[in-house]
Amino acid sequence: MATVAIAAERENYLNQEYGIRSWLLTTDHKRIALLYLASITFFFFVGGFFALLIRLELLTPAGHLVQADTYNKLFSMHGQVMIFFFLIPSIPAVLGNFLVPLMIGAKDLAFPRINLLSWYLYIIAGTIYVHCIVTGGVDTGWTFYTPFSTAFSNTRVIEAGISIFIAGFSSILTGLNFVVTVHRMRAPGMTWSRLPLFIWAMYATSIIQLLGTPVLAITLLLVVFERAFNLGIFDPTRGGDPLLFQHLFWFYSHPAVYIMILPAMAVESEVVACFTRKRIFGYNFVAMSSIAIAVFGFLVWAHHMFVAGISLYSALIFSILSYLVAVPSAIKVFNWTATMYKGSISFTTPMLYAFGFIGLFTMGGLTGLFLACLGIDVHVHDTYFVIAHFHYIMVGGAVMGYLGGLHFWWPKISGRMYPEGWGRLAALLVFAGFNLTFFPQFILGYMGMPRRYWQYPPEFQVLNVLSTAGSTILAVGYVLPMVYFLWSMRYGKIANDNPWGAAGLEWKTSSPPPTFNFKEAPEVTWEAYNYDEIPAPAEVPVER
Amino acid sequence: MSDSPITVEEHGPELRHHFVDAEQQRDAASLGMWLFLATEIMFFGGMFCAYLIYRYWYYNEFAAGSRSIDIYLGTINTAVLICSSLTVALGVRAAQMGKRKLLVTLLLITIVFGLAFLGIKGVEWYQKFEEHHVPGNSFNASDLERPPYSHGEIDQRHEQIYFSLYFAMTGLHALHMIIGIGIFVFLTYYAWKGRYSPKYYTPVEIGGLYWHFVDIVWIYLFPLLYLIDRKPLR
Amino acid sequence: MSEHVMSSKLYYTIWITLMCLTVITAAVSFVDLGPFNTIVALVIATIKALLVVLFFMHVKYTSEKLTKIVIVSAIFWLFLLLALSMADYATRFLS
Amino acid sequence: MFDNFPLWPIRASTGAGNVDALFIFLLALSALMCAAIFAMILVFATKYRRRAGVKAEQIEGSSALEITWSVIPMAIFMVIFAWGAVIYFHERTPPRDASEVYVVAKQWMWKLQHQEGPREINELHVPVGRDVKLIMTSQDVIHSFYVPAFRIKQDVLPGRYTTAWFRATRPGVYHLFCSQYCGTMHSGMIGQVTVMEPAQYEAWLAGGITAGSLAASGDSLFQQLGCSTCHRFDVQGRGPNLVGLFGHPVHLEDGRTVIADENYIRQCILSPHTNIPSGFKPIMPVFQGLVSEEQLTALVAYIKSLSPPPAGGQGGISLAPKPQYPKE
Repeated sequence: MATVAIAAERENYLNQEYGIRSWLLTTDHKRIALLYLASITFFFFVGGFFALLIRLELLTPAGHLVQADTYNKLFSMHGQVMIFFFLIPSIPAVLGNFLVPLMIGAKDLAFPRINLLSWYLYIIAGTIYVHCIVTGGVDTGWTFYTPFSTAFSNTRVIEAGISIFIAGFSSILTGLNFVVTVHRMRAPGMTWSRLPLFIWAMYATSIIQLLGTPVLAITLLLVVFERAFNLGIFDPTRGGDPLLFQHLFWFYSHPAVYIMILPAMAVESEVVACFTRKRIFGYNFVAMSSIAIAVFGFLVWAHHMFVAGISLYSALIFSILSYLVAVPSAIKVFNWTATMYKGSISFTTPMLYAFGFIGLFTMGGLTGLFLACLGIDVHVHDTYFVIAHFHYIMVGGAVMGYLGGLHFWWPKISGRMYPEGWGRLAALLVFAGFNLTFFPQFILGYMGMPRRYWQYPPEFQVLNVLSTAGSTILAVGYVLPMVYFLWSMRYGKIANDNPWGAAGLEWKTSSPPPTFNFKEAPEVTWEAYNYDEIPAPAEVPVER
Repeated sequence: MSDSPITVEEHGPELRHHFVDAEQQRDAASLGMWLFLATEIMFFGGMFCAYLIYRYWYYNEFAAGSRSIDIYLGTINTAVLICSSLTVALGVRAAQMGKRKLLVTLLLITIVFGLAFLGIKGVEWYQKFEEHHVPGNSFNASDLERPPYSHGEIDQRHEQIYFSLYFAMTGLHALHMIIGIGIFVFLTYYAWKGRYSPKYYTPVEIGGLYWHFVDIVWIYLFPLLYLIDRKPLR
Repeated sequence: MSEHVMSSKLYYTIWITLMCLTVITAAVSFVDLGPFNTIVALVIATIKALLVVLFFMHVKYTSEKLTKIVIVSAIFWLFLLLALSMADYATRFLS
Repeated sequence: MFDNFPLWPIRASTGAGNVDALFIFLLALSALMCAAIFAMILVFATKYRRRAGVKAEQIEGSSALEITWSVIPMAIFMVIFAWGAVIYFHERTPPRDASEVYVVAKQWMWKLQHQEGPREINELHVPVGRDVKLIMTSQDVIHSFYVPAFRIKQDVLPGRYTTAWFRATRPGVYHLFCSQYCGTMHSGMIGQVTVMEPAQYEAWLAGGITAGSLAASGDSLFQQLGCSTCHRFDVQGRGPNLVGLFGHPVHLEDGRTVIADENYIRQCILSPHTNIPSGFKPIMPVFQGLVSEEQLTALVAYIKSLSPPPAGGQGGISLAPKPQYPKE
């Protein structure tokens, strides 16, 4: 990416310096965002490749394509790569890194060198993980449940654990940087009530990263200690409790879901506002619901453990608390829908992704109610119902949000427009492929097909074949943007500073922005989403 | 790095380009450090959670394990860390007042205290190693005293959980000490070179915050690991 | 922020208090107070931690509310972790 | 409809109907929500699509609306929670007189033993209309006992017992899955539950090789291991008399009182010094590592058999929660 020349005449962050050193030693948040973009794209395709192999294996009831051990490694590494090396850094580290200083009118994040350090930590973690993959992989499931991970697995658990431990610190430092930046670096006039909702959601995400990730770090470290030094903290043969691992693991890993989905919500708020040309309905409620999700998200973790052997009473407590977190999520969906009312809606690619996001997130969220419900969860826990549910949230929600955001801010990032027609086609393919892949899995789950099955009873085959068919469409939908984004960097139409006619400080600087973001320090005198004052430009299509 | 030519001449070399003024920079650094300490609380929190649950389950073994650790070494180590915290606090004060030599001296004393702590910790661990109290195949805790009111033998399996937590908690605390000493070596070097002044001493201050935090963790580890049950045997 | 330069006398006072508390907590542990041994040990530890935070870490003299919010939230989150985990362990024998 | 392509799992237990009813309720509710939101989006997207000369109308928001669409969902959620909780409570409280099956899971098989004696591997035979309680433990990693047709699932943990129960209603052969990932052949750790008419079941019981009931083999083990030298039933021995122990509170030396359930008995055998009953000396040898999980289940079953069954068996299944143990 470093060698692609950008033909824009103006001096900007891309053409100010050239050469590999200018990228690897940069402290510019925008360049670091692009470093992240390249690295997480790599891991996205690694994880996607595993996913395709999984789906191909499941075409037939008996295991034909790969061995059972290989299959177990595939789904474990698919989960770990996608969660820790793609989804968690996706929107925060790419779009967040790029946009947070721009949106609040700062020259950079508060700690540019720590920002670069967190990318290097990510790369070190990623390198260790890739080494783990090529030297044998890991087969614990992404969840590392003890005592399987500590005493029974013969795979490279220590390496995977250390790698994710390091990736966790990368995530913590990113979150720390964002919180400090939002508190300390806002431009004059950029009050809290004028912040874009993107910033509010990113701030909420950072809180989770700061307070949740260390618990995962210590938990994985204890697993590593248990394997490496024969300590016995979770070891049932020494009286340890394997459920303690699950408590500590989910204390992070449930809120981690919100690390993935909150940033996608952040993107949606910007995109919906822009393409309905309206201020988001109920700004305060949407902003506060982000914070509420971050806080309530920490109170619900044991709903992953309803059948694990926790006490009846704590199951009741965690079930009722789980419904608490559903309310702010519902508020967001209602508010985005209400924003469309009396809007002036145009169907650009980012907006198509936003429509898709709202639809799929709604379905994912509603099926979450099933899983929080004790009586239903006993039956569907650890089945394909759960798989379908969290893919609706994480792929239907988070990845759609990520792709939508990437299209929306691509003109700002690259200074070029992506091809709109191809963009819309890809969005439709992703939506259709996604539903075909994952909707049948809801039925499979209620039918009782357990997750992580290498072979399965033949009556589940038809639905599995449908799912595999969908995944191939989904794959095409994901490869397309990758291709045309690369194409557009050289051949795309030159973007002007504000091609969408969007509100927000990031659109008030040039595309791509100069190294220190603004020619002169901005001073904010207007409220967020002042769309009544901005004319919609010609790039945004008028419908007949 | 890519310092901007537009703004660079307006401020001293210690102010990074993207901050408006020194105050903003210092506030940012201080908030950043406090947030980092919050993550550290949660990091140790995971172990405290495990500790709480197993102590609730296996109190007798925890008490017996606690008795077997050398309380004198533990108390001395607590004192050593408190002294080091004092020297750090005085060091920050010296930096605030621009007393370079005093600052360097105090930082060096702090490092010495830190090393002393690690040394004593090493002695303690060596004792445990000699006594076969390190969890694993050669673990043998049959020599442990029973707490006064409990009956029966110590369950060796449960005793291993206590010592697993003991080594994990003190080990990670020691790791934090080592990192702290590393930071202080840097601080000493730059203090000696005269980089810090009453106008700019943020690194000393946030390094100090980190050191105090590590001290606080120990202030809790000491009663939790050493003082569970020292009552005289009946 | 700590523009405020504190007198070294205060630091020494805090230091002496901390040292005394250390000796006291170690000594008290040899006295049989029943369940109060643990409580006394933890109360003393908390007093010591508070002294360090307030004086050595200058929180008492900082005008910055945010620092206090950060500390309180971190402790609250730790409490959430401990309390909600214990909600399981403390009620397991009931079912 | 489709033999090869079923879309709804078979209902074969008394609990399955309850779960399905709630599931259908939730399904209808979700469909309604989705329909409402999608319809609104579609209508807005067509009606308010961008047109030349038409500007969007700026609307600030409405607190009344926000509160409405927070409070109403919350109320509905509470209904779902309560309904689900009742079902869960029912699932987790086995009737006292249920016949018991001991399950030992290991990588990658299910070993089951009936109270009456027969052992099975990866197969479970049960009669229609009888409450069956599963007392489960694992020899190695965490497994999970899952019978979709009964809508029951419970993780099986190493180091302790977990329980589940069901009452089959429909003869047939149903899947038994391990649903907690447990290693290489996780997907091969499957079996079947055969539900039979009571008469057939009796015939099956009679036809099997009867090694004596589980409690009987526990009895001989009890003698063999020398337990009976201290735990005597005639006079007070050095250990507590175990008759009538199960299901009753035990006062411990350290002041606690616990109910003697399966996990308590298990712990007392494996690690006797953790829970010394009041008035006894800690002299019992530790059996951790000396008895296998199967032997342990036999001992537990035997000690349970020393307690008289509760007066009056439980009749029909109601959704009303029943306390597992009588309050003393």
